[in-house]
Amino acid sequence: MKKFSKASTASKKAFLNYGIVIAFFVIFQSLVSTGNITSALKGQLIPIACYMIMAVSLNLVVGISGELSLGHAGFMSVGAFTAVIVSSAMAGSSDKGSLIVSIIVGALIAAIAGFLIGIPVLRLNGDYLAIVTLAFGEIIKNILNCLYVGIDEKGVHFAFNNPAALAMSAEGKVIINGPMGAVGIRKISTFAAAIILLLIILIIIQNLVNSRTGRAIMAIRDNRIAAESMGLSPMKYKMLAFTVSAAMAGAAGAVYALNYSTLVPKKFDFNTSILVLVFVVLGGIGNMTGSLLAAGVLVVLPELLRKFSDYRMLVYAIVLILVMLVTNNEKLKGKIDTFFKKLRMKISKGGRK
Amino acid sequence: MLVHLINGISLGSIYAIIALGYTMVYGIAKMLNFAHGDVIMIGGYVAFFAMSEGAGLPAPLALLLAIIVCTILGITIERLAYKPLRSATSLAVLITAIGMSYFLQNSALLLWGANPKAFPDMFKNAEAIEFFGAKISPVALVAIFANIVIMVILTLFTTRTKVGKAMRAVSEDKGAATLMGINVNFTISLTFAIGSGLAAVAGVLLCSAYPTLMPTTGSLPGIKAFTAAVFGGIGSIPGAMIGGILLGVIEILARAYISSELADAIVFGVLIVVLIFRPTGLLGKQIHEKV
Amino acid sequence: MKKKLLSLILTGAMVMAMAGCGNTGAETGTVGTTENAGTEETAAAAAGDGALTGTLKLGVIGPLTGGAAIYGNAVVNGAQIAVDEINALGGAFQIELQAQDDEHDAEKSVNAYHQLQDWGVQAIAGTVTTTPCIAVSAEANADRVFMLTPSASATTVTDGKDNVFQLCFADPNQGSASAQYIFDNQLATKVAVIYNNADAYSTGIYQTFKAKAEELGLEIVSETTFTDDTTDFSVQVGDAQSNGADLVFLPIYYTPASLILKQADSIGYAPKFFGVDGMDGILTIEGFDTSLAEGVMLLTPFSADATDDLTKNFVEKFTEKFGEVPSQFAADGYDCAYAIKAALEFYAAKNGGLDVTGMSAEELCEILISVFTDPEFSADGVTGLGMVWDANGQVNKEPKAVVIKDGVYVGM
Amino acid sequence: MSKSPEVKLVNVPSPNFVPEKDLGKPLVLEAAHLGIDFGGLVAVDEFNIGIGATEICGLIGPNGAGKTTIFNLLTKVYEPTRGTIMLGGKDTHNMTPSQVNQMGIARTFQNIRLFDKLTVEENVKIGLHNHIGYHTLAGVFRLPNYWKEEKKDHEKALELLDIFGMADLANVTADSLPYGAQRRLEIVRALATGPKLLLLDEPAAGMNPSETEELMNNIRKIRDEFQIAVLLIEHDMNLVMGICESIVVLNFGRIIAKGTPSQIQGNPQVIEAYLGTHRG
Repeated sequence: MKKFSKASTASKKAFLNYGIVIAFFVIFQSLVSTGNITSALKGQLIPIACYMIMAVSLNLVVGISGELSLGHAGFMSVGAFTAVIVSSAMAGSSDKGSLIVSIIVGALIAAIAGFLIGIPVLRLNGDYLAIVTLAFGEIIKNILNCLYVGIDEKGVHFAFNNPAALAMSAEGKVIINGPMGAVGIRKISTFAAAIILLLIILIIIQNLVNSRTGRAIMAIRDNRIAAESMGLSPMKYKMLAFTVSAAMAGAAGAVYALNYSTLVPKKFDFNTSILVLVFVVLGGIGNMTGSLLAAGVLVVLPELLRKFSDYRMLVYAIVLILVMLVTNNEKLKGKIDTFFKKLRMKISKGGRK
Repeated sequence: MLVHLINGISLGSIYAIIALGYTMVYGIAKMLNFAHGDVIMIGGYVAFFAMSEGAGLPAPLALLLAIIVCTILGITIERLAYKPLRSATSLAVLITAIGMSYFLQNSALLLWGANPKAFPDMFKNAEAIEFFGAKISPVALVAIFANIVIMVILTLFTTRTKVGKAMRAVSEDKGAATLMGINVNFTISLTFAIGSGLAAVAGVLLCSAYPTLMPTTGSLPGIKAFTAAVFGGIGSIPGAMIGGILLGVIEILARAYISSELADAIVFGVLIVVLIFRPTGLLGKQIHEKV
Repeated sequence: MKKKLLSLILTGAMVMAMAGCGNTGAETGTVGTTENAGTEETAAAAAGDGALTGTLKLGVIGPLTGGAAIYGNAVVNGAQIAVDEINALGGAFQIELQAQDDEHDAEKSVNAYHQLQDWGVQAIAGTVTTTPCIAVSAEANADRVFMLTPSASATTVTDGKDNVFQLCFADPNQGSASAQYIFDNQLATKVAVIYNNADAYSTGIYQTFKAKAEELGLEIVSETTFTDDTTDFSVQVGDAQSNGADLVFLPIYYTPASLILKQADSIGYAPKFFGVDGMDGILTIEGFDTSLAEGVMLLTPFSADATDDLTKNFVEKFTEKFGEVPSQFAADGYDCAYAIKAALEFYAAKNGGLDVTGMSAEELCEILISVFTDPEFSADGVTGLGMVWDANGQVNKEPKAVVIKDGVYVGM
Repeated sequence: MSKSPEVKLVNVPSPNFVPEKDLGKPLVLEAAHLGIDFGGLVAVDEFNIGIGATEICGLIGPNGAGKTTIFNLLTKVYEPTRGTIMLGGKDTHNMTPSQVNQMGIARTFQNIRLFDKLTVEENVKIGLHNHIGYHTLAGVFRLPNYWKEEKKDHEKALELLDIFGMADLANVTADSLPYGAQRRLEIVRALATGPKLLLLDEPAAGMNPSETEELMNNIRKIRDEFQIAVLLIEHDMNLVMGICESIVVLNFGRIIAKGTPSQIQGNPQVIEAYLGTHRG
């Protein structure tokens, strides 16, 4: 019996996460259909699901593979802008079909970007790797700022840094207009589609982690030199994690993009990468449940804090610092633990009276 | 060409002074202090209000005041937010630093509003200087000069004084330094103090060269300077200087001759190429993992 | 001479309405007299039985924090002044104003819009910036919520959305009007343009300016760009200087413009500078050395130094309440509130009264669309008198040409 | 066209010897003229060794003699500055540690390098990694092959752990094991990669005499059961003299003596190296 206990805790954790996602969907979908939800929350359901995907996919790199990436939003933007182009090119097709194809192509292109970027990035270590991912995130943003895409009856036209080079016919329509981004995006994302994608991605990540490949990735994280001398190629497995994570971010970007009618490259800058990293760190490195919950709470939190108006970002900053101090400082942690213990004692004593 | 080169060196000098703050703190506390850029912004505001009509301090006094305020701020941030995390993972410290950055920016927003302030011209009466036919603004020359002075002082400080040597010792090996009777906490606080003081100088120079002051003024130069520090080899003082100046020159030249949209991409691209060939930056120490 | 020039701009402005041209009186730059100032009151009074009553829930969306916060705050403050004025009249019609922050981000803006919906918003004066406005207007179009944007000037904001109207100029008008003005006055032989290509507003004006300049044979010797984060303009200004431009056209907001003026001054380059409405506000930057802006020309629908009663009243109240001179954005926000009120009054007068309390946003949306597209409807404000809207949602009003002399605007 | 190369062949004395029982079987490892410099400093020079198929060989020498550096050279953590390393008759020039591991060389580390956050069983499974026969996609989609192979894998891991009596610790995370158990786990993990040559870097460090005794038995047992060669670095002379069939002594990066335990024990150069240089 004992020999399966490890496997079953892993799958228990995995099923807990599927349960959370499904419960999230069922609860909010029923609230939506019965009209018992504020428009504010309703409007955030799709972005929340997207940020959850971003968080778990970044956790694959940061938590499982152990590399600090500060440019995750870059891959999201690659997927997002790819999806914009694909969905525009498929203007005649059904919403569902367009959405699915857009997500797949978005993920693929993001995966290619991830692979290409991974080649130089994964040779580096620690803080140097972090700064290079940051650099690539900014480079992707800059390149998208120079990208002009138009569509006319002859097909899709691309131009770089020169909108005039699109050379479109009179009926042509510009889809992506450099730094001004994309407008007139088809709004075809649905909450259900976002949830299904999130579930698929969770299944992929969790099955990957609990397999031969996932063990290899974690072994390289824990001790690269030992893993290498056990016959594992660090580059191969780091690359695998990095590319898969990029693809997932791309898929999230696709769903995100097709939920708004406009999109600018600047949306996916360093700050968005950091935002997602904060989800991962606060949720617990390597802890997928934590990532899901942190993403959900922290996306909604600033909206809930709107009544503090000007103070809300200040409150957010203070909360962030305090949480980091409390969870990472041994003394404070101990104090809080004893506080809760005392509290529990008091409560139980009170109960006995 | 010449004028772009000098403008690049001037911008690079400002980056270099900011990068020094990053690099010293990294060298000693092994942490990326993302709030450093925002200390620059605070320095800018302090100098701005000191020189504004209400207070009317002369420029050197305003600078001094900015240095004092930023130094105290730096030490306070270190004591409150970073010191409790000395033994935590570097990622936890990084996120705390980012939280601190948000905190400073939003405090500035609440205190001083979102409207940009135009930084007063400290060199109002100085004419543009002719240099082989290229016109150079006086601020550019002051920035370059300030950078050289700071470099010389810092190099002398870390090699000649007892405290400076202690600083290097702590960055080499914290444990051994403690055993040698060096007060590690004091040394780290001192590093933050110096880094933040330099941030004030950089803030005043930055705002003099590009005179708009907003709560977000420090963030982009902060990231660029951080890049410069990595470029030169994070932890290395001459590395910060070389990295900063190279970055400034590349940025200005790329903007002038290639594309202003792609200038940042080119800067980051060069960083990546450098790191591929020299994984710890231009002057960074090559680390051999002991097996 | 000046009068002639101004009329030339006006003819040059492509979609400019004829309405209001009669106001081009003796004192240009202070267009508008008191004759129309009391329109709302007279309309309300004349309505009698057709009175406007109830409380309107008006929402404003704009960046109140972050890098673009200045624009959002200005609009909100301007609208607040208008709402305070309206409510202070003590009439049966009151406005409840709620402003939501969007940090100049499409996602946050849609969130803000939904927050307003939860509050029960009936009409929106927003959003302030273009990109968020496109995202929100798509939502509002589907939900049938009326939007009058104070300052999102790109044509894509209104394209294909019958419920979205602009209070500011659409971009194309300003560019061609500026080129025409420069050409007619022979202000320059060689022109340089520095524009923000990350900004729909700036790029839009640049494109029409360029087209018009080519048509007129105005030589553009230097075209350089920058983006939102740019602070170093040495390359752009240097390029203009080395190409011998004697006029630099700046279709940009005043913050980067102040940096360009400073940079030019520091290298001893002194061409003429010509701006558009985004340049308004340059004199109000705290600590800015206004001598740098000496001689800068700009076309703007609003000038805080205008001497008409409407503007004087607004500037006085705004300065008193917020301690600063209102910018064009503040004026736009102010006018937005009044334009919506005027439209509701117009409808009330025609249809024997209107009680807006508890009216659904959808219902109000159709009413406001019908009024704004009614050729008889016009609104007056501090950014223009006799503003009328076309079916595309674009406004027709006239720009004023001013030059900065001794730190104040002087009409040209 | 092609002309056969006319070269002169010469006799070279082989510097190596192997136990008699391994005569006639190919050498598992043959290193010749091996050397490495670190920034101009010669760390290892002229290192020659040949290891027989089932030989247990000891590598000893004072601290800083370059023993671990030799392990790092043999496992390609460092690329040698000069010389050749032949594994099973193949040159390992420009190969990576993971490639040479797959050619049959596995090692443990002086400063323990376990996968701390993984369980004991998972650590062993990493060793088995290249012997597990399912594709990444089979893992992701939980194809039948995944279940079959994982089961096989699990059984194999327990079997290996059983050699050191650690099967009951399978689900404990590696970093919570006591020191001695961590050392033993490293050996099991290395063994799981299916090596022909096992390198042990101070396997008895930190162990008490009875534990060391047990370790010696286990090393012999492994050699006999798996028919592999063992090269070990050790300071505990009881262990070295007790199980090694041949010994190589290193000082200042060079071999100073080679031979059987009894030959080494009586070698004056070795004694000098350990006790210090006589002066005068």
